[in-house]
Amino acid sequence: QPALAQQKKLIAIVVPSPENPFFKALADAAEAKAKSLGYETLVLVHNDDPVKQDQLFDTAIARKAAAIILDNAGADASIAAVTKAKTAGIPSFLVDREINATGVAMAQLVSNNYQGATLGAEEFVRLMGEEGDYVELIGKETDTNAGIRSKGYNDTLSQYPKLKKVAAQSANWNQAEAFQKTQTIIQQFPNIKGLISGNDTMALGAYAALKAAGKGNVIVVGFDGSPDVAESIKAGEIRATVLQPVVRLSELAVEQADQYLKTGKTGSEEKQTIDCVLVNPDNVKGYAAFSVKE
Amino acid sequence: MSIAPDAGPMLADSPPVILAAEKVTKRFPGTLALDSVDFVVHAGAVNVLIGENGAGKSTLMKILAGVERPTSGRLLLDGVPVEFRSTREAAQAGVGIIFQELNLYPNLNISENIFVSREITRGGVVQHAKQEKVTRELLDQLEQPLIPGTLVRDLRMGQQQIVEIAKALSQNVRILIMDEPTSALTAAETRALFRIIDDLKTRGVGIVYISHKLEELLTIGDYVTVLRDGKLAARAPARSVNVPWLIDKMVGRNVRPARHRAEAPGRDAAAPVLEVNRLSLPRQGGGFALQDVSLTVRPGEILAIYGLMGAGRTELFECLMGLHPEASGEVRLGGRLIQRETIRERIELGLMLVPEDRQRLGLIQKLSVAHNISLASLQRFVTAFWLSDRREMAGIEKLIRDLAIKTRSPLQPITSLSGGNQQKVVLAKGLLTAPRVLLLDEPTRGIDVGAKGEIFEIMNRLADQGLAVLFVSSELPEMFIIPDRVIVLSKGKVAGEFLHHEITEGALVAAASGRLQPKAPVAPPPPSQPFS
Amino acid sequence: MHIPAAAPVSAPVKPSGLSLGVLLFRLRALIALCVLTGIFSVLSPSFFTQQNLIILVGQTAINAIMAVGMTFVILTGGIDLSVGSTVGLAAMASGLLINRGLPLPPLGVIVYFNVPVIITLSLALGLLVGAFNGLLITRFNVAPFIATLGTLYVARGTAQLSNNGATFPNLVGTRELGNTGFPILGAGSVLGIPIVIWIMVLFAAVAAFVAGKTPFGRQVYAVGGNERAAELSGIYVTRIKMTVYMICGLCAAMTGLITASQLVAAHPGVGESYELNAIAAVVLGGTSLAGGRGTIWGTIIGALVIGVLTNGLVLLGVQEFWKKVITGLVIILAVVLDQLQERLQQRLALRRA
Amino acid sequence: MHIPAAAPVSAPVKPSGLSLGVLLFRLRALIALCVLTGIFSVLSPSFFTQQNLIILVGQTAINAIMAVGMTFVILTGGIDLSVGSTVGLAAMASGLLINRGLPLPPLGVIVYFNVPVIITLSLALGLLVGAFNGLLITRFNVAPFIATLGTLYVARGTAQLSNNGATFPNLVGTRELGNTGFPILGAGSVLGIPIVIWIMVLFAAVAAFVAGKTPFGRQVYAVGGNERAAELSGIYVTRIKMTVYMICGLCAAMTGLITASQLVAAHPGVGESYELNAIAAVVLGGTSLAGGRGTIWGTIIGALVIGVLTNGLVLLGVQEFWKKVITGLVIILAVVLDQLQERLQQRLALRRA
Ligand SMILES: Nc1ncnc2c1ncn2[C@@H]1O[C@H](COP(=O)(O)OP(=O)(O)OP(=O)(O)O)[C@@H](O)[C@H]1O
Ligand SMILES: Nc1ncnc2c1ncn2[C@@H]1O[C@H](COP(=O)(O)OP(=O)(O)OP(=O)(O)O)[C@@H](O)[C@H]1O
Ligand SMILES: [Mg+2]
Ligand SMILES: [Mg+2]
Repeated sequence: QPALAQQKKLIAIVVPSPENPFFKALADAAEAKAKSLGYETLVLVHNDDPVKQDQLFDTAIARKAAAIILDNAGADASIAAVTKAKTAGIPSFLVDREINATGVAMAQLVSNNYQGATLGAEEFVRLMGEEGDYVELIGKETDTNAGIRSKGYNDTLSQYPKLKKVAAQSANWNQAEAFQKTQTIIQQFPNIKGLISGNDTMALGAYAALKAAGKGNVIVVGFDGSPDVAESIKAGEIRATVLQPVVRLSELAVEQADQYLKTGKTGSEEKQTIDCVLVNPDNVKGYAAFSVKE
Repeated sequence: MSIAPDAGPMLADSPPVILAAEKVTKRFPGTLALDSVDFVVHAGAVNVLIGENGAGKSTLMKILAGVERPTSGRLLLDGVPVEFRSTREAAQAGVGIIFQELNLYPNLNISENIFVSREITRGGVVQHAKQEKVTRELLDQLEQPLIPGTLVRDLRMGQQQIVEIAKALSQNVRILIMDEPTSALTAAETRALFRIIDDLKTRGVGIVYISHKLEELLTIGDYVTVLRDGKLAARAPARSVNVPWLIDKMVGRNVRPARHRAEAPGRDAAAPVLEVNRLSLPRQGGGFALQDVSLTVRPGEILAIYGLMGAGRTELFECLMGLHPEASGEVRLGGRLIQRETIRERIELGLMLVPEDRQRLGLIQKLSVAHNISLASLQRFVTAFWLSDRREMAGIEKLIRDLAIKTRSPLQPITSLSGGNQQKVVLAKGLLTAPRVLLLDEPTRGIDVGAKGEIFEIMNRLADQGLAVLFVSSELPEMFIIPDRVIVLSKGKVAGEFLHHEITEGALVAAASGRLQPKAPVAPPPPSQPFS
Repeated sequence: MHIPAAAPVSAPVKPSGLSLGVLLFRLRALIALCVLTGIFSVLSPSFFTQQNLIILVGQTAINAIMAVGMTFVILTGGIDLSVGSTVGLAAMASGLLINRGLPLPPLGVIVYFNVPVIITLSLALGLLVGAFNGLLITRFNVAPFIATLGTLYVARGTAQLSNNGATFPNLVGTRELGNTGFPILGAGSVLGIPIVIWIMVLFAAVAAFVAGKTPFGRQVYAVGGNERAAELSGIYVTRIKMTVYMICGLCAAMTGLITASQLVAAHPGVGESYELNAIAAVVLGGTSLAGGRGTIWGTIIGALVIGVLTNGLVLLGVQEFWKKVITGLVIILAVVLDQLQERLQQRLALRRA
Repeated sequence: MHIPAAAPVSAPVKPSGLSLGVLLFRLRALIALCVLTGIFSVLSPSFFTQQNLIILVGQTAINAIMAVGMTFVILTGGIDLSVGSTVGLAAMASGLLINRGLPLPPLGVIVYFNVPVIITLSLALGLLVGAFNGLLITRFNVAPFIATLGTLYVARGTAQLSNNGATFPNLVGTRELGNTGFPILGAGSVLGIPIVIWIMVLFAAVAAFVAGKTPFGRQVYAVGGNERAAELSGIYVTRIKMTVYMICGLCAAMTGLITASQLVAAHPGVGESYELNAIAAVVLGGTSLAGGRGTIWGTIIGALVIGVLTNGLVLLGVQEFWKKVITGLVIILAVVLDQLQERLQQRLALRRA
């Protein structure tokens, strides 16, 4: 077995947490792709702890990985680790989240969170009929994407004077927390018409609370495009979510890694963004694990 | 069963043996606590067990009560071999025990302590009222007017020991082991206990009684067994023996009886080292624990504080150590006014307390013997900024020798020492601080005659070196020998003060019980006054 | 020497012993609770409304139920860090049983249970986890902290493996399988009061009775007060300890079921770091971590303090980071207030002297 | 009745007293450490390589340094849950001082310090947090668990507020401001050994000396063993407690600096839930949470066990969920092994007697 390991090249896949179906899909896709290209894989989890991530990089280096696919633990806090890998001669290919530096990573493939948020917001506006009170659930406030998405939402929604944001709270990407906070907020503002959430897990928690309070008709829009929400959309509960083509992203990353290892260049510039897709009752039938066929 | 050499006479017309230990041996890591000891418990009799500290008494009792298992040897219950794998099994066989080191729950109240694991219940519900009723009855028997609802934490030593006894009485046993039950009791309380013991005897209960108070033993004992260094030294009917015999058997060497030392000339001229003026201490929930207590002590003087339990003796000492900031009045040490000083500062000024409750206030159970002894004097062994093992050990080993503390090595965990030796360790800690005024609260509690003699010798020696020694004791006999002066406290007030030659039992008891009008404090004694 | 100082307040108060007034006064953190309630009522009009109070208590229940179990453990001088993971595990168990049923490979069949059975089985799982802790602590005398820390990881890992990290969604069950109705547990209400609250009341009442009125309860206090003495006076210490950890596991499982039912989904990560809240509630309630001292009602008050705080801060829309700071300060102040009140009492006691 | 049983093993062993061999043998969790190392060396060729061992020890250092401070606290019978947050706070402090300097509004100037001063200031901040804990625990006698739980929230919140949730990036400093060189702390190495490791060794050695050889150390054990008796022996219990919490804060701050330096960035979330690892290391190392018993070297071994485990499982690429399960089991087994070994020793001791 080790003997075999010597011949096969190793690709390390470093992701935040497989507990969130989004990251799981990301990791699985990357792993599958890498295997199909004849690599050995090593999936590592940093749980959004940059220190842990740094240590994982040490290990990846010790394991003489050929390349690292990374969904990082902080735009600034991850630079050192990536640089370390670079100096050790290991190229890093970033997916889903960027870092605030260029020239250290071979590639940074991210779904366009801002564009996605705008997309979601526009759908939200449509569903709301351009008016009414709504609540925003924000992701973990120390998290870059939480900020970008919130900005995307607000830049769009603020253009409609009749849309009134009565409350905005962080639920730290967490389902149970979203449930309790929504529970509290809706009795403070009993007649809200909509709720827009920074990701799908929060959206699910929020909708559970709304439904329990007999407000199942409140318009809820999420972000990520996770299977559970797709189901919910099919059932006519949550109205829409913004799908990040995460599967495509990580496959691309692995392909470029492979190309780089073979040819010495990725064939594309470092920063690459892929637009998000809206998932709603119209196209949800075509949904399959973080991708939709139109 | 095998019979020890001089056990002949006692088997003649003796009541039946309920429980017997045969060739029992107990090894602890590094110690042979019991060496094939034979011991029998006669029904309806008080079977006395004596021996020096560390002789193995408690260990033997723990084996009878199922706490420890013998390394070899066996137990016979009514002649049938038995094995107690736990106190539970022993209890089922009718063996009850009052441990030397109290085993109570400070967080529970008296009646809960007595009935824990044997609660009185109806339909699975604890009948607190009923339990408290029974408790009150038990306490009345013991002549202790305590409220069953009081937390044991708030009781003092003596009262806690009463609770232990009540606990043992509440379970009707065939064999009742009492390991130094009176160590914290006053004469009156002891008498009450003896009445109960007599009653138990008539009901055929076999009682095992351990104590270091030899006179007491002879008054209630029927059979005496003496242990020495874990071996059976002698057995005899109580009536056929006397104190010297006991001492000879348990110690082997002849112990010098405690003596009152010849007074040092000019001591009384010396300026008092400790002056207490109108010290008062309010007690929570009303009344005073101490009221206008005044006294003076001169260097080289031994002053005894006598009184009944609850008289406030412990509080007096606690106040001197600064444990009660709410106390009023003034204290002078060597002429210097003491008020805000911390305990450490008081210790450095030469004041040191050897507390009465060694388990709660005296010892650090998790530390070794050595580290317990040096705890209060660490600064003296510092070179640069670390401890010099060599010097520390030297100091410690000297005291272990001086006080003849029975321990395999100074690094032994303190918990592995016998009760009396633990007491000596606390004393050693006090002495190592080289105090000017030594406060000993019940220093001879649970200490064998030999050791008691040693401790009194030490007190004399220290006094001769110019130390002032104050000691609390509930033991009348001690009052006649050692102290130069006795101050009697009663209900927190000074109820009398006696010079060595004035001390009589009647006077002390009268004063302690508050029946005697306190005469104007006579201290300090006029220089002319000769001691006898 | 604050050890005796603490005694009068947090000693196991026997209701029979004193009037309800005194009892309440003696409960720790009560002042804090009143103060907080006052403040929030002033700051937010929607705080002191019947509707919000019900929601608040409902949210508290989740923590309170865990805390009740935790109280027993802490009373014996132990601690249980694994409750959070047990919550997750029980949630996943219910999810699995509803969505997938119980596959019995040998028989080649899959058994689907109705909701009551599913609840029972999940609770039993909680008992099992507790028994595992108890076994480690009693048989192998592993320190409770370490034993339950280990279980924390094991149970969480198992919860995640149970569906390979994924959530069991949409736990409504299906009529054909006769396992519908699970969401009622979390969403339903009786006499206008959510079932969740009834459950909390039930657990608290039973626990308080057991702790205060039964031999078992007394022995729990005894073990916490002086374990060695307990051994010697014939208490089955091992049995007592086993039992308290099992109770704790049961309560945690109950919480797991409630959260799963409320979210109508079983998320493997649910319950993470709940242990801290549970322990905090217990200690705020005046139970000593050294064991032997404390009351169930105190724990409930402690849980309410935390509940009021979380709910109130959300109502005021306080920013996340400030929330943390405030929460911390309140937790500390709650206890400090307490201490001061205690000292005051003593001062008075002396004054009366 | 394991209380006396444990005594001989983990009582503060005076190295002078016994041979190093015995000392090592007496350290808890050592067996577990050897076993683990053995297993991983077999399973993964890249485990027992010099390079990986250095990495491993380096990673352990972060936890070990915290654990050293924690040991003192636990020896007094206390606990400090706030270390994780202190790590974050210290990291942010260093980040702030390097990137933004210290603005002094009254003077209208911003002061930039050089790296040594920055490090000192950040460490001082750690001391401050410790002092805060100590104050709460001694002056207001708040239970350590609650006091430090409060601080956990307050410190974390402050860390996040310090840059409003954002990270201080790229902590390389600038030549003009003369505050370059911060990254060396985490990345540099002396004689081929990373500075981090040297720091750990330094902290451990000093701590072991203090604990075993100085009056302060002895008094720490005494306070943990029997607070009231210690007080009566003239020990300033309050002072001792203050000091241990300050030491603990200092160590946590050191960890914070190291992480910030390694990441060349200060992340406000860094250090979350580190407290559990630190405490686990201490307890694995054989220190009793009741206080009064334990050794620094034991703690280091404990930290190494955790370090080896984490590193090894990563090398093997064990799936995340299984990782949790295994970690839990190993933690438990480590202690169980220990208990068995202990009993064996006693059996032998009796044999020898
Ligand atoms: N757990 C233990 N471990 C090691 N040695 C022990 C242990 N318990 C007792 N010993 C030793 O056994 C011997 C007998 O102890 P024991 O307590 O029976 O003496 P004792 O006769 O009760 O003395 P005392 O009159 O002071 O109570 C002592 O030397 C003591 O050090
Ligand atoms: N009558 C009483 N009511 C309430 N508490 C009491 C009473 N008597 C004693 N105590 C408490 O018991 C403890 C010790 O009591 P005290 O010091 O008066 O006894 P003592 O005279 O020292 O007798 P001994 O030292 O033999 O126990 C103190 O804390 C005191 O408050
Ligand atoms: Mg004894
Ligand atoms: Mg006294």
